[in-house]
Amino acid sequence: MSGEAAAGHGHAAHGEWECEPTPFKASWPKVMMWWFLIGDAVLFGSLLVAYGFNRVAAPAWLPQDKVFSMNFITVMTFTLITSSATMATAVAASRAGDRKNACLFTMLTAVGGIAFLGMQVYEWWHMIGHHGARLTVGPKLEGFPDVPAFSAYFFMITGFHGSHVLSGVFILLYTGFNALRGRNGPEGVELAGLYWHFVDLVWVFVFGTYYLI
Amino acid sequence: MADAHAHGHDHGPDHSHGGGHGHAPSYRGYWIAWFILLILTVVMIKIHNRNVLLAGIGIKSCIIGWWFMHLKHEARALVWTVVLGGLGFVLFLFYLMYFEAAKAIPSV
Amino acid sequence: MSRRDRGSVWRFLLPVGFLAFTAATVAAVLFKDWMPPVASEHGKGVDGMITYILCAAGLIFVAGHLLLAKFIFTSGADDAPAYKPIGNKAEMLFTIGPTIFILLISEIGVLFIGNPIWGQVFKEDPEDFQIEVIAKQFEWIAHYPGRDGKFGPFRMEKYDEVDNIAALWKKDKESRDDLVVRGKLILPAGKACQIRIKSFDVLHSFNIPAFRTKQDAVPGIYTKTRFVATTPGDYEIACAEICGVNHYKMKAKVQVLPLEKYMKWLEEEPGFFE
Amino acid sequence: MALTHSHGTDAAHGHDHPSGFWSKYIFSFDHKVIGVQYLILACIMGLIGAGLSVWFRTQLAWPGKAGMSPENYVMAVTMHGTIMIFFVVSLSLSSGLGNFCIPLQIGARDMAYPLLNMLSFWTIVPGAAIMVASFFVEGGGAAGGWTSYPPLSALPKAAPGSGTGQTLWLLAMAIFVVSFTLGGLNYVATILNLRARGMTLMRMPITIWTYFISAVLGLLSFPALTAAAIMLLLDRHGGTSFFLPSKLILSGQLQTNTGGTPLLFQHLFWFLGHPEVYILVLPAVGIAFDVLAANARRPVMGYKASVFALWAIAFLGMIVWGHHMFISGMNPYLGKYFSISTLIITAPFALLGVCLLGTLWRARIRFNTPMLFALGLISAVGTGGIGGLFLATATADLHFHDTYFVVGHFHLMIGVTSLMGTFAGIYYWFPKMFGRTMNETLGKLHFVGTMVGTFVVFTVQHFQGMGGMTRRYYEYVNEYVKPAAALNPLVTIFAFIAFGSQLIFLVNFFWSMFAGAKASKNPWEATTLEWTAESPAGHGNWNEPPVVRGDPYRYGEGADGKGWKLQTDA
Repeated sequence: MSGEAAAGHGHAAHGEWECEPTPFKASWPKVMMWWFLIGDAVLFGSLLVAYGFNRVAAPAWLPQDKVFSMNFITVMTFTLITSSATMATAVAASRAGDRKNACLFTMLTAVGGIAFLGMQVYEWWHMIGHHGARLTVGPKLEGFPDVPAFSAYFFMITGFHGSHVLSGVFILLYTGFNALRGRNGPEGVELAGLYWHFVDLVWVFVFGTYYLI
Repeated sequence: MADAHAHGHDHGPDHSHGGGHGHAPSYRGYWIAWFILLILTVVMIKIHNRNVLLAGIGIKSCIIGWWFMHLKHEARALVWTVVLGGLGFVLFLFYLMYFEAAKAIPSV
Repeated sequence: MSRRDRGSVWRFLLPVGFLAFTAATVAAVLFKDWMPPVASEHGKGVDGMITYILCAAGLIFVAGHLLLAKFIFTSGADDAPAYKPIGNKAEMLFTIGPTIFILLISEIGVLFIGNPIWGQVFKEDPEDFQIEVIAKQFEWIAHYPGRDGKFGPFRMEKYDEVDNIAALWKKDKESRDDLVVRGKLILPAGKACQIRIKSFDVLHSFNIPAFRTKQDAVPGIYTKTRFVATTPGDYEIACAEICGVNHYKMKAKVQVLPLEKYMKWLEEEPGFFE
Repeated sequence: MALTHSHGTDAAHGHDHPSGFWSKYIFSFDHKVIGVQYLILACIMGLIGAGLSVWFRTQLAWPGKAGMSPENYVMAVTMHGTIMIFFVVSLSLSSGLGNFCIPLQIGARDMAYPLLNMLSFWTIVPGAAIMVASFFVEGGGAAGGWTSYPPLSALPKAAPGSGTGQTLWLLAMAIFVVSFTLGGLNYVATILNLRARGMTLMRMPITIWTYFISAVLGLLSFPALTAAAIMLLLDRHGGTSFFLPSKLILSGQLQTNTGGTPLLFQHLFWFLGHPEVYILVLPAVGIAFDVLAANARRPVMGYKASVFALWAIAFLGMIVWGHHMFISGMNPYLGKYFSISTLIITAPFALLGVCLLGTLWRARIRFNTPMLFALGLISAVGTGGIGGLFLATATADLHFHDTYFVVGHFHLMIGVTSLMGTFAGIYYWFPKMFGRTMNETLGKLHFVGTMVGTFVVFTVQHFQGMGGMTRRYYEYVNEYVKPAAALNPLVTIFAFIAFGSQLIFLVNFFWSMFAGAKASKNPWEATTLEWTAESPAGHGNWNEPPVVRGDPYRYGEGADGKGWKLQTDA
């Protein structure tokens, strides 16, 4: 895939094509990944800022703990945090040259991601089926007004986050498989890890700002 | 990176300075961080205080960024880029828009 | 590749061109008053601010082009001796000097001339006349609170293109004496007016060029602007924010009456539901 | 996906010496070919975008004579703005010349990730196609202005182009953002990591600094537009109300939306929109620095100061977006803040301008076409920048907002300045692209036409704006504006001149590609790294890796009396 880079900067040309040290002290894939994550952070940031703006301006908002089961959300958060820890372990194992553990923990992370996705599907089903929420209709709650923005932001933000989790799971499966075969070095696992931690990081913000505040 | 050398996975551009990263962190550190994150999550859920929540978000994101994403081991330039670029401008955007949202006079 | 450019025609043509452009621009500013005649109190301040920037910016503009022309005209030909460094001090003076100068003049302008006038435009004073302007595709509607001094609330469900253009409702007692004027805004001279702007559909912009007043009409919220019209006479509102196909036709008359005449008009005009 | 594995072990060396037509010119990994592809795409889009402007300029000068309805008019101004900003200036300057000269100027074989580079070009092609296709759907292309503020752009019934046309517009913009982000990632990684030995950061030509900074700005600001576009699409097709307030009445019908606010979109849009201005302007200024130094035969004045100024502009550019919204209903206190902070930008910008100007001090100027464009750029950036002083002051903006003053100002900045920089760059690097030079006579004709045409058009528009002439008007029916609108025929005639001279450029560009005079390795006797490669440079740029031994602008210090030294010379 990125073999073409090798033509210029990889194994083939190593030694004859020296580069200046970079201020980030990281290889170009990692630099690229970081900048991608920064951009993605601004994207999620913008969505959350939009949510914050509407929330501050809105005359009414629904109590989240009445709409969602807080224990369930906590379990979701636990799952994602745990998967982040397994991912960090996978990166460390891969660095130590422990292919088997690298693969194992990457796969565990992917399982965590799938579990999280499953819970999110349940969450959506609960919102749609139980509360009657739609993109344009807020969840129905005794004694509270209809707040369409509540469900619009819910579906948009969690949906967008969920799509990141989904793509993350695919990346993890691919990376874990390659790690076992020794096809990618520790950096491949590390980059997948960066992406996964970022997804977790975003969830911290979503969890804190959407579900709790 | 240091390990990358040892295992022959060097890739031209960065190998000349990869050595500064020190040892691969032990697994245990990650699971301690994991435990702290769990505790913080529980604290955030139990205490319905806006300031506690914001502090919780801040600490949690720092732990994830600092330990899990290895910002601890990265160059300072990268850390500042992430903090300023990924977080600073967004917070600033919200900060200014907060006044806007709080002051607008709804007309219907 | 045109290595020997000693006698290049561009050495004369470019400076002449730049100087001609500068001279024409300066002349255009000096010999013609481009701004529409000003007819509001803060408008004079706005014009003052613009004049201040014109002078300051004009100075930079002229100086920059003179230097540019001079540098081009006096640049040595290719076989002149090679470049000798100018010296750090001279370079510093040449670069930092103008930078600080421009920063100072622009910040002084905005802090001491601009912002006080900006404050006037958004001042809130209960003594002011309260007038509401409604924007919709593609017309302006003036809404006066009537004798009770209170605007009737909007009942958007009651809106009707023909009978109830302002979406008021006669059962509301505040609405009963409200005045609604389509396509015309009647204002008193010499008295501050607080304009509350409301849009029914998309963004519009309440723009009276003669008053140097401009404020978007944003659906969902009220926006506000304030001015004191100084001279009785007829002016125009033009929409300044694209609002659809007939954006260009979205205009209305502004009639500034002497204070007594205005009060008389307010007294005599029947309310919307009367 | 591809990002996850860092260095391929499946090295596909097949493309190293591409032989077939398809792999060499169409799906090439070579940054130089991709750069030229971008330029050609920008030429095509430029013809469409500028053609639209000629059409509506005719309408403005002689109302009713251009065969244009008001519906056509709002569509034409909208699409002209969008196409010109995103598909002409961005593509030619940022993507086209950027791709071409970044690896060459820093001494890299190619971009960090050539496959991604190719993908980002082939992503933008369908984007451009969709943008053009939107003219032909029912209701025509988008008609809400290039800013496409909701509710006008969110409610299909609000304007004729707000139906399918607006959807396609959003789609094309989303594709553009994806492509531009991929390109920006490549730029940043390449410039940070692949500089040749000795090419320290402070030895990079200013062009590279400006490309780096504009890529960073793009990566930080475009996501805000993406977010706004996602929400706007949901508003249009999902029935949500992110930007739509309660109880709107449109053509007599009460709308069902509740709870949003259009101001949110404006904030998100301008959070991108203002940095976007610098994304377009800064690389042009950077190229002008290179061209000026090479043809004035002296180092640029204040290299370090310029780099500092560029960073200051970038940082400040991220926090001043609200000066586009002074009268949008924004909190008046924010108006004061944005005024003060925007005017701080005058300082680094003045520093940059003075450094440009100072580069001519004690110069030995060669008046070739790229140099003429660079000199024109100095005037354009100064004249346009001064208009910015008026618009950045909230008080003066009360009069100037959404008038032709704004139009004149931003055309001078992101139209004339960036295109002058682009042309300077194209004439300057053409020998490196094709091994041939462009025709000088046609080039100078092009310069005179562009210079006279654009300067008259946009300077006069400043005065029309002072007269209160509002933007995006199909016809000027108001009384107060008659004196200002009387100048419209003059403006239009000079717009024709400006447009006509671009046709000269197109002829010159494509003709010289095949029939221009052969060029040597370093025809301008310039010092930066790209001139050590062959003309045209082959795939991989150099056979031996270049080693940089000095500053980028080593003029006037040559030991052997020739007065200049390559960056690789000891």
